Amino acid sequence: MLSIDKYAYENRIVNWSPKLKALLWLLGIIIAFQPIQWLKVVVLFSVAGVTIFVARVSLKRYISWFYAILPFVLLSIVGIVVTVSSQRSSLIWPLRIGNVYLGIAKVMLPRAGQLALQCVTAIVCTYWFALTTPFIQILQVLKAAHLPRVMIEVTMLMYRFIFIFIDAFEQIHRAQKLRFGYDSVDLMVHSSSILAKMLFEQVIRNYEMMTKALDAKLYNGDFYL
Amino acid sequence: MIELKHLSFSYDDKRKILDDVSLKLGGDGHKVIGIMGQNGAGKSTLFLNLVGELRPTSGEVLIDGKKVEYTKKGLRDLRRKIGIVFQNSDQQIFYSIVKDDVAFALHNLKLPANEIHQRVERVLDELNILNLKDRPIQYLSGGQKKRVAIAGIMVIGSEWILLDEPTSGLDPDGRIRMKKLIKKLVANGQKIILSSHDMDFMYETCDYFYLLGKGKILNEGTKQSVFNDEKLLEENNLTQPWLVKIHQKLGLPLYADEQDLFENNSLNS
Amino acid sequence: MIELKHLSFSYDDKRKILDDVSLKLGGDGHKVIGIMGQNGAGKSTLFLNLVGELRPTSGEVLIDGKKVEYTKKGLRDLRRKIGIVFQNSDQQIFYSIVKDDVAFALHNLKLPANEIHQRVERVLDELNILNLKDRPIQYLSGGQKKRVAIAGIMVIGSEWILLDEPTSGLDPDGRIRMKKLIKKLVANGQKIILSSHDMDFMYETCDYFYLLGKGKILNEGTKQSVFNDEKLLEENNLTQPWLVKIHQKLGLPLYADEQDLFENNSLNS
Amino acid sequence: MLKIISRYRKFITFFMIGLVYTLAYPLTAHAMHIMEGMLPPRWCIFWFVVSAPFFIYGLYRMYKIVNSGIPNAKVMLALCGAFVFVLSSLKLPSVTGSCSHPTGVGLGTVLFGPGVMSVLGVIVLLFQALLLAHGGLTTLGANEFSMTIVGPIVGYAVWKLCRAMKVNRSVSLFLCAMFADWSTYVTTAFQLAIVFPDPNGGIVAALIKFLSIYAITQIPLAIAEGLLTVIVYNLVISN
Repeated sequence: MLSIDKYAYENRIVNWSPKLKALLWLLGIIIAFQPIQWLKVVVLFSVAGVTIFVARVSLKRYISWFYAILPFVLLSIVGIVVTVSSQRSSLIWPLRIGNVYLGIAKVMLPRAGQLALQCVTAIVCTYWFALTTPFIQILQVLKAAHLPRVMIEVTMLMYRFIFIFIDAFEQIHRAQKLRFGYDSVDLMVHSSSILAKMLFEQVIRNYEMMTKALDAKLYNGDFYL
Repeated sequence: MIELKHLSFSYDDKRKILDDVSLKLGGDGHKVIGIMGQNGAGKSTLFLNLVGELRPTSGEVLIDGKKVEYTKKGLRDLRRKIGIVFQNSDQQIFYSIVKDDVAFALHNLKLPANEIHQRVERVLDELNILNLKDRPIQYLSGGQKKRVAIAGIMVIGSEWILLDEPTSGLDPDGRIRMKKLIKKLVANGQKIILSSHDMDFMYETCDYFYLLGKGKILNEGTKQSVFNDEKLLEENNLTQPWLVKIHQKLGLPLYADEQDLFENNSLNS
Repeated sequence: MIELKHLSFSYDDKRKILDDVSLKLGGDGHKVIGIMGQNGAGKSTLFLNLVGELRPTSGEVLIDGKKVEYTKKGLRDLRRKIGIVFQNSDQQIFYSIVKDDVAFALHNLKLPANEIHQRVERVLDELNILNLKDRPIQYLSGGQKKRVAIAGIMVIGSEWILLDEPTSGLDPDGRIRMKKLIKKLVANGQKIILSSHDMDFMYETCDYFYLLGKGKILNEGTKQSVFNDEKLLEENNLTQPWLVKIHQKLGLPLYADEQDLFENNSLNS
Repeated sequence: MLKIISRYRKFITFFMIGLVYTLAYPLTAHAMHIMEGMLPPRWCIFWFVVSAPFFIYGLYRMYKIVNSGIPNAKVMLALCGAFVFVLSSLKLPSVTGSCSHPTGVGLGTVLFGPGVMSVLGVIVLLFQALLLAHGGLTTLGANEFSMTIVGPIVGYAVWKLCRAMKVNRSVSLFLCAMFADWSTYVTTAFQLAIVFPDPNGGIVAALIKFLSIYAITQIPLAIAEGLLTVIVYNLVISN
């Protein structure tokens, strides 16, 4: 499920300083937000290319990470460009509804294009960061940013525990699916509820066992960072 | 019969977990087929390909000569033919009462209530756990839970049952019962494919073996042939069953199982 | 030495999980002590009483002649003397990088950084997982995780280590490595108490045994004596190791382990 | 399990209310998150600043919990956070044929006090941005505001109100789910409308547009999630 995490540990620049990588990310984001459009295009394609090379990821898989988010980017852009106006001439593909027109606002079109470019450039930069910086290194960045200790401790533990729950999640989900538990919408809702319940029970079970394990490891209230 | 033709699978295009595997399961009257291999050899991936949970990157799976179709209907048909019981019973028992859990698949298939009832009773009876039917899962032993998990699959009435590590976590008694259970299933006409780290268990229960290593089939054959190749087993970090060891090292005859040994051995008499 | 005097334990006053257990662990040079018993016999409860996770309902635990004190300090001292590795590795690994997790207990002991580093390296080396030290836990195999869990306790350098089902989920190779590891721990001067469903493993690794049934000690002794009582084992749903079986049924001598058999047997020559 | 359940009775009650938020979280994890690069820098900063006080209050609450004598509170917090994160990847069927996820950040709200969730929420959003490529780092402040501040507060208020009015528990859960859900997407629609006003109708028209875009896909989802919530509740309690 977390394929990005796996790639992050195996990338070619995994040993670079995480702070440097964070600074490079920031630089990319600044370029995504600055006004010169061609520069964004350059950054977009070069960062994407570098990411594919450095993370040893196939183009197909790299693009697959965009599938999940593009619908929302598109939906938001539709929301920005579609408008209602009384002047037919200000719209592309006007549709008459009563005495007004529904259509795409001509004035908004360049802005929407720029927004899409800015969005995709920023996303590509964040993917670069995520794919070159294992989460363990990101914790170092959080530490360097002087975020509160408790928050970093909990983040660190959460990162570890996520994989325990993902294992459980996948096993339960698979077993349900193979017993036809997701064959229709109502079954899906029902099976999902059972899955949530079972995961919840594991929160408690894990907590109880971990309490014992912490004692065995002489835990005294703080996780070192 | 299940047939794999040049089946390959990889998760990430980097490393092939299964690499051009071709085999025929269930030919020549094989009824309990053992898949051996060390951790990471690809056993689980093979199982998930067999039940359509993973789709081969290349090659194909044929069931009774027909290609598996990866459509909703095709997969549904496949899963009515091949059931799988996973290693961890706790993650495949969804209800708190035994009979409810066993009925899960039948409810999902929208069978009429009285048929569900009959089929659940029959399967529980076959597995000798009819007395557990109203019991809450949390008070069952590991061995009992394993049976409930198997019942939940058997109730579908599939021709094939895949068992992944059926003895893991069982105490010696549970292990003996599992051996008997498999014999019984076979007597009922069920076909079984199983994988286990317990070589003695595999040796005694299966009648045909495949040795999987680094995603390839390295050897196949009857227990007499496969376990005799000590070198190949060692290369794959597997060990010989003790019955084979005493045959090879002590020069005793090769016995098919313990009973065979203790009843027919010549030293005894 | 660990001594239990008339120790009883129950969760709810209804049923005693441990019932007036008295025993001395580690006397007479016993170094690897096996606790046998079927599911529900009380093995885990016994372990939890030994490490102070559960407090006996009556009776007491003495370590080297001193009563365990159930205060914060007393328990901490106890746990520096007796380490425990539980069955499920995932629930006892808290850091995502191997070496960080192994160092956890040492940080809790507030040791200086360079000593922590040295001890972690040494333990990882002893367990043959030095190559894993910078690897993320989530991509390790079950056997590797098991070793990380053991390393995390070993590093404390406690006199005793309790191992609950150390071979569960391991493949044959992992099982052999575990056998070797236990030998190594003993050579390092550590004492081990282990419980396992794998009778062959127990037979080959332990030098003294206790048979637990319904909360009571039913038998104790060396491997030669405990496993000879087939009837008692059967009553407790346990099986004999195969080395004992071939001794009893085939009249071969009783060998201490496989090596012993294959090197010294008379049939061979 | 029974024994455990009874021991954690209080925890479970909290959990169930938390779960409502969890499941109430609307639309898709990605859909309700404002994507990376979507908001101009000054708005990114604005939402970080707006969320900051809640975040700081959350930290304060977190310190109190950790020091309150709950044994191993950090582990419990992290387990709940991890659970919420994994649950947020649970796919729910949606009308459009695609699947959506409840984003599931509300769990801890009531579990450890309302403030804590703003901290756990940030962590969950961080994981979603970096491990799942959903949402974004620059928009973290804006997403934090809609998902972990407004949603939980509204949901909690609805729950309290329903209980005070002696509404049946299941119905309360259902309504709580609906409103927590609704308030979150209204907030997101606001956040977008302010930044991208309509050329003809201004912010109000933009708000109507964004609301209607989400409303279409939202209704059946909210119902599915409400049902899910009630079923899970009954499963846990009956067990």
